[in-house]
Amino acid sequence: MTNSINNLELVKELVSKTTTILKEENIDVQQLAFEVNTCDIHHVLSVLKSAGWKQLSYLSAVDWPDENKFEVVYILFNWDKPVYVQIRTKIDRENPSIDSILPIFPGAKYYEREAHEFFGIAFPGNPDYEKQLILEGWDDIPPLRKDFDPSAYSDRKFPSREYPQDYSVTDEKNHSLEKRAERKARAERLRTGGKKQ
Amino acid sequence: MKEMKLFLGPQHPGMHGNASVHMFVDGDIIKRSYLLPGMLHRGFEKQMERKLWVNNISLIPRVCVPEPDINEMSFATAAEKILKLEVPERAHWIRMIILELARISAHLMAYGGLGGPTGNYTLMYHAHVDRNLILDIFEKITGARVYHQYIVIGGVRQDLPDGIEEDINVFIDDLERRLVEYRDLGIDNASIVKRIKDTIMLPEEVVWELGVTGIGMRSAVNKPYDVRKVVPYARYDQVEFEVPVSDYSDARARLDIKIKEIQQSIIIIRQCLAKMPEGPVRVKPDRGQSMRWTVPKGYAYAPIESSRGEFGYYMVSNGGTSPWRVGVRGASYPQGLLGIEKYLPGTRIDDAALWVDTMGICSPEIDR
Amino acid sequence: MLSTKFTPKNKMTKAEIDRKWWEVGDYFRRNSLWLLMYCTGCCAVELPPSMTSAYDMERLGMGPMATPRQADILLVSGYLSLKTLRRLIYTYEQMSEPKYVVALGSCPINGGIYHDSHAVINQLDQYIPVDVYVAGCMPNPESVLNGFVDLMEGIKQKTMNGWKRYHDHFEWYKENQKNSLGEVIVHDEFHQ
Amino acid sequence: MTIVNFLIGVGIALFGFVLQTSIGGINRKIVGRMQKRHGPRWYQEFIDIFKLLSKRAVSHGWIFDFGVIMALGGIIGTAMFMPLTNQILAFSNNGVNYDNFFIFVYLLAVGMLGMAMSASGSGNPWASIGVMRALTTMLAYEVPFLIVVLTIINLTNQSSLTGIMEYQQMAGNNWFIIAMPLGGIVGFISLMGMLGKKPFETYIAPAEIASGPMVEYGGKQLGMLFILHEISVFIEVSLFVHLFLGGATNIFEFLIKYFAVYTFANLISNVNGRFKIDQVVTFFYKWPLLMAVTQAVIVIYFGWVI
Amino acid sequence: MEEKKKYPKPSIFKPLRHLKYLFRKPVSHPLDTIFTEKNAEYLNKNNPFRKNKIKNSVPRTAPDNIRGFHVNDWEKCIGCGTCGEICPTAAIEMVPRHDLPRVAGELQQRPVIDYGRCCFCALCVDTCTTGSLSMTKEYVFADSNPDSFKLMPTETWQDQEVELGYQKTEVTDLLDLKRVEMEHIEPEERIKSYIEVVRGYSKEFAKQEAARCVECGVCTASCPVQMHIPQYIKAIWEDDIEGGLKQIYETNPLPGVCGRVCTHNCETSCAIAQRGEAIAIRWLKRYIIDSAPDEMYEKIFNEPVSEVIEAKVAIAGSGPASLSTAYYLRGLGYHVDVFEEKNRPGGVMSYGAPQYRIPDYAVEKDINFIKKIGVNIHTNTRVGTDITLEELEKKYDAVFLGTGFFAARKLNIPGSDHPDVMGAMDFLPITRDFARGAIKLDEINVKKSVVVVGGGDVAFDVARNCIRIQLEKYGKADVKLTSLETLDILPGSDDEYIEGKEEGIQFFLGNGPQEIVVKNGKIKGLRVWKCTRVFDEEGRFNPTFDSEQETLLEGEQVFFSVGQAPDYTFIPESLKDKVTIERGKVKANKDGQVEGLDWLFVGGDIFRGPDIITAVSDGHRAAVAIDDYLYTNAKKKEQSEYVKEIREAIRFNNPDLALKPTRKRTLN
Repeated sequence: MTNSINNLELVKELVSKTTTILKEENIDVQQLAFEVNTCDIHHVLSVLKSAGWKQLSYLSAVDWPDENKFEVVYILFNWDKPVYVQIRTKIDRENPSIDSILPIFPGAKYYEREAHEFFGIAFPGNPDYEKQLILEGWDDIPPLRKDFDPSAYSDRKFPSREYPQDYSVTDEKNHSLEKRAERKARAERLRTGGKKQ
Repeated sequence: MKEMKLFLGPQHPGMHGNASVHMFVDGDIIKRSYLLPGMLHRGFEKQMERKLWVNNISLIPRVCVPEPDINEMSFATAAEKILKLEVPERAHWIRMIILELARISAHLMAYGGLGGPTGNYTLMYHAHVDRNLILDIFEKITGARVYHQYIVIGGVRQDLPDGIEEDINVFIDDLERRLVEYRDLGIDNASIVKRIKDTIMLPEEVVWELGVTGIGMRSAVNKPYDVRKVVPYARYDQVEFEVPVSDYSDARARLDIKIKEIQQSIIIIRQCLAKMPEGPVRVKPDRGQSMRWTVPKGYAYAPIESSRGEFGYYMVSNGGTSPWRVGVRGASYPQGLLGIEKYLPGTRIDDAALWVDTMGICSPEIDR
Repeated sequence: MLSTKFTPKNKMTKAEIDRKWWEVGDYFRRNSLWLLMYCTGCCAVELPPSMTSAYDMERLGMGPMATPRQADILLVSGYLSLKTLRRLIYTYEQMSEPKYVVALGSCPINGGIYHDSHAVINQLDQYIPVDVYVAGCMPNPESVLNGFVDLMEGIKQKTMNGWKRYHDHFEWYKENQKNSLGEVIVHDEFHQ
Repeated sequence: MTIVNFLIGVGIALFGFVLQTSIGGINRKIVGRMQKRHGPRWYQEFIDIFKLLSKRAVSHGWIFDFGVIMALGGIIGTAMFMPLTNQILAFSNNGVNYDNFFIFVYLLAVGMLGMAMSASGSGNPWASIGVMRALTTMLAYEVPFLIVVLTIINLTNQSSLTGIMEYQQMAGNNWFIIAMPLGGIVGFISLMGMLGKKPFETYIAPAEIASGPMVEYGGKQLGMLFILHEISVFIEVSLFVHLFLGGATNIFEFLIKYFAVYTFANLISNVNGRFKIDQVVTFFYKWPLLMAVTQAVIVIYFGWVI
Repeated sequence: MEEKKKYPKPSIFKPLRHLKYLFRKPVSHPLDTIFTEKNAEYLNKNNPFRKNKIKNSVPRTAPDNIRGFHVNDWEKCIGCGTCGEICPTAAIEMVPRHDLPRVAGELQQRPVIDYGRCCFCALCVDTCTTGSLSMTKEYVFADSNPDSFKLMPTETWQDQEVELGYQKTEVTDLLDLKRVEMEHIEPEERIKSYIEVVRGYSKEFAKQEAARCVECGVCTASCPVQMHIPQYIKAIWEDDIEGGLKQIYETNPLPGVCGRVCTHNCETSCAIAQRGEAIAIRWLKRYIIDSAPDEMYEKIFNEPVSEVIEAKVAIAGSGPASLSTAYYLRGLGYHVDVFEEKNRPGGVMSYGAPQYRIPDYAVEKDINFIKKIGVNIHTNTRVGTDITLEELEKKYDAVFLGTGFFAARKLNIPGSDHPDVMGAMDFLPITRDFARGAIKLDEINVKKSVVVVGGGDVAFDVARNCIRIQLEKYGKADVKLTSLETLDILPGSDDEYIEGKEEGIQFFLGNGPQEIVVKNGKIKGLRVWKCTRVFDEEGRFNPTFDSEQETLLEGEQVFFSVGQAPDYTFIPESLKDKVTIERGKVKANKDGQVEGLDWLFVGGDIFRGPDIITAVSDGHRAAVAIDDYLYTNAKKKEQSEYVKEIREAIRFNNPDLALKPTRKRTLN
């Protein structure tokens, strides 16, 4: 569609005029992604909103523990010039905080509450962001952070069933499976922990 | 007068799904209300990060129970966008058939759900009979009635079984013939029109304020704002269909659009069955066995038109065997949370259940 | 059917005549099981087909009921998040006796696909007694109906004693509930 | 008034209960048929009631328990006065039949009040809303209904049901539903309201207010409520049969008419949705009231009876 | 106003149209298609009026690909555990079943499924390596005991034969059954020189091939040295060459060689090979060695290995068994001297296998590392002549013999004493030296047309060498290969057959040589009879021939490649009667310790045979056995933690005897 390409150009021009773009990605013919500075977020969003991108499709965060950053993502959409625009920005992982976009998009209220609940990001400007929304009586670090291990939490709190049935037939003298397991464990210890996939 | 506290759900016949609407009422008028979500919270987004790309297909349909296929489709297209993977032609058409059948099933369920709040159980029974037939068709195609796990990254899991085209044709012909009966029992029924006319309004500015999409939006803004038209996925740009719209969004308009959309879905399915080419249905995203499939680094958002509106997965991959982050944009998120908080007050208690029903609120996709 | 260790005690009925009455009552109870559908999870979506025309549960005398007080069966349809479990325990304790619990799907048995989730419990019978489990994810309506007939048969054979077990081991159940939930009481804006 | 009369009265109440419960069960099958299914066994309603009685009760204080018993007593008392045909009647003395219409109106109110008291005693907000709605609905349908009945009483110059029955039977089976079609329609609509059938089911409304007044009942109390409900349906339907359908000369005629009325009401109920409470009130105060008044004017001032 | 146009007029009569359904048949499923027999019986008994209402009740027959409960065909299942690995709910647990026979390519375990977890996604079915696991049409199961939901799938469901539902198809298969193409040098090109036939994987292809592995580990049991195969394949996939190298060197000191010429029993028993092409384990190993730079080798032993035990071991021969023993003994902390008669160490690796399979640089890379850790290799020193065994016994605390089978065997048929009749083991070292340039072309006796007798890998080596030499010498090649075995039981590997065919070998399989026809002092050809059977009913080698079907394979020269023989001339008289030799092999205990001569150890061809990797395993076992023998009495220096660790590792990895896989031939 030629039309959508024009729209892409339009968005690019609009965003590049407004702010410095740290990174730009063409995801497909109707989707664009920009990484911008945190301080510019409000400006970019309001410019886009006034240009017709008035639907906030999604707001959330991504945890990058290696960089010690949270990435906050805003996805905007314009139904008349159909281009999805991802606006991303990285904020510090320690005491994360980013100003609420409620004045621009009132619909962001619950998205922000959820992001606070699951990542611990503060949204000053959103009156209710600290209230619990989905979790109840949560007593651990925000669960969507990468350093939270739900499996350990589950093991700690919810016992798993121990079935009485034993289908195994074992032979005292036969240790082949144990030996295998030991060897496997040993081999895995040898790994230098090279580049993880 | 003193405010009375009432709660609709979680265990309440008027509440679809496990969520609770807390209401503070004065007489019959709701003064303050909010949705208490989280009863269906399973930590989906966390779970997805912990599962392999291939394993995720068993998890994702569970995000939205009444219409599981949109999850599969959205997940698959998001991954395909990052992979830049070209799906076989036939798979696109099969996907469309599945998605449209799922849309019909979800619409029937929602329309039959009208029987709950208004008490017209016959409508509900009839709708569920037809929905059950769709589930039977799904079972034949995919091997399961509800959680199909059929649309996978790179196509569909297996080809359509022999003779299923005929089953689908028989069903949609029958359904089309009987859509008028659904109108008779529901939106053309005088006693029900009394309940749904000029009530539960959704003005255009509210749509933009909340970010409501789907039928809610189209019934208010009178424009065909349908993801299938605007950002076509699969082969929706190659089929002809109309997007029913309205400029006055009361409960009746939205239900009317639901029935019209069932009609359009039937038309789409017919075209799909006619245009579907032969050929392979699946490509593997990567060499190697499934547990070692990887998706390159990238970000993608894949919007899908669900029965309730724009549904999308925001996917981030860091090149590993599992997604790095999957965010789910539930279609009912705006109206379900902020909508109930801001616009349910002012209506009557009687309307609360109907409000939840006709706005298309699906609690599992809010909670995840 | 595997027997449970709590067989009905003669002490409770005191005399033969009471037991006879109880058996008569059992006939009525098992032929008129009213469900409390608590849509705790996904399996709830297969209940409309089983209750409506396609499978027509009413043929067995079963039907949905609106409130816990009126219902005989607490139908736990699928996984239970912590938030739900709190309310489920409330609901269960509100039901009038004799009451039965039927759990659908894998999740109440051993956590199902959510076994490692931070929000979903693994075993339902740690918190409330369960009478019949139906396997499947999700169970087809046929499975659900067969599960109910199993329950009826169990009532006839007096093996469905979950509610008595809850009395007898109340402390144990409460302790488990506290361990997993922190506290059973619901705290939110509404309940304050 | 002898013990025999009393026993006959109890017998009639019992008969009414059995009759309505069976017909209720059969109707569930019929409605099931309309919903493309088989429906429950015809005796399912009996099983339900006995099961409820066999369950353990949860009490919410003495008002709660007493209210139910009072309601049940009131309703049984009402049923005892109900004539089945123009011969079968519990309390009659030398041609004086104690089946005045107003007895039913007032005794029914006792039942309603008992239930309202008890439901409010449960402390559940849904119950209070339900009771409020029930009373509102009652106010709504009583007005047009009373106007029509008063018209009939005016026309027949008596308020005894047997008398009204005989009046219709005498004039060549000129039933009031035919004689006064508007009044008949109003009567039927009001009957739907009384029975709590859709579209006037607003005070039960499971999906809105979780069964309304019944929300806190379970076990024995609910069983009693069910009996109460069956008997009150019997009373209401019988009233309609006697007032508008010319009553019955023998028991079979009564059964047929009873069955027809109840089934018809039930079928209509099952293809319709329910109104909101304000719509119920405005509805009853609009068309039925207008029709009732018109009918009264026609009958009383013009004397036009077909 | 507008609204009236938009919607049909609501009506109170329209809904009444629905009353027509009163006269239609209900659509509900009849009860006898819902309930199981048992439950239907209960319902019949429970009904006070109609006692036999529900007859012959069976739940609705499900469609063909419904995902019901699992069944597992134990005949097919190999216990690989892939189902458990992929299971998104961790529902599948592998339980040990030691009642099953222990055979190669199979593990003694079977899956048990927890239906309190299972989500019926059928990924286990899709990924099952053998296709043994499938789902049934059974979907009804309820119980009041929560503990009864853990079931072991067998061929039946609840002891009933049931119809199968969802089964895997080619489309749903989640395994990658096709091997990543290894780049070959085209036959036309490669026969012109001794350039290595197989190019080796590039990083990208190696990763793709490694990604096919399901990490089940059925291969390890059939590997004589029990290498950490799944783990180093995973290391390749994760791009961790260093880790992979470490894992490989734990169990195999000759990976570069094994990565090229191993008999790869692992691939034969590979779980993927059940239905597809096995993982190219051998080439992946080679990839690690090829892509590991020399400095990475230093990381295998973080500290220089030092002699911590004051005991000396002599090793006769420098073939795989000897080098393996030397490596491990060195690792254990001994002083090791290796004596080799030829001027290059490596034995069969340097003088047996052809250059185009295993080039010198690869052998050298492996041997250099062994030298580097401190093994002394004395070349051109033949035990028995340059230094006697008695001397060794005196000078050293223990002696290991790994002298191998280096003498050629010939068939005793008429004409086999002709000078143009050669044994493979006489010929191959010459070709090897020729390839190195040590011998001139003219010095090699290869005629214009040759017949090679034998069907093993060595026969192919001879034939393919001949082709190369003929081409260089005469410009065209004419090589016939004949063997007793037909293609389906041909002992040579598939690769050899394919490549040989590509290079132009003419095959005359299934023939037994009867006579070498000699006319005028020149060989005219080989007369063969059709072989009717090779093995008798008891599986012993006992060929019979059909003399009716006779052929003459024309050729000027005949090569016999019918096995090799040992050379025990180095054993002095004093020991001759103490060493028992059975069928050409030295009798010793499991670890290679000769009975009666505690200081003497054997390994390799002269002990167990028949291939390089078994020799390596012999070496490892012998090293550990030597350690056992010497350690307690030897004087020890102080050992660092690290040395202790290495000693522990070597002793821990002491391989068990491998299970012999039965070969499934895919060629026809």
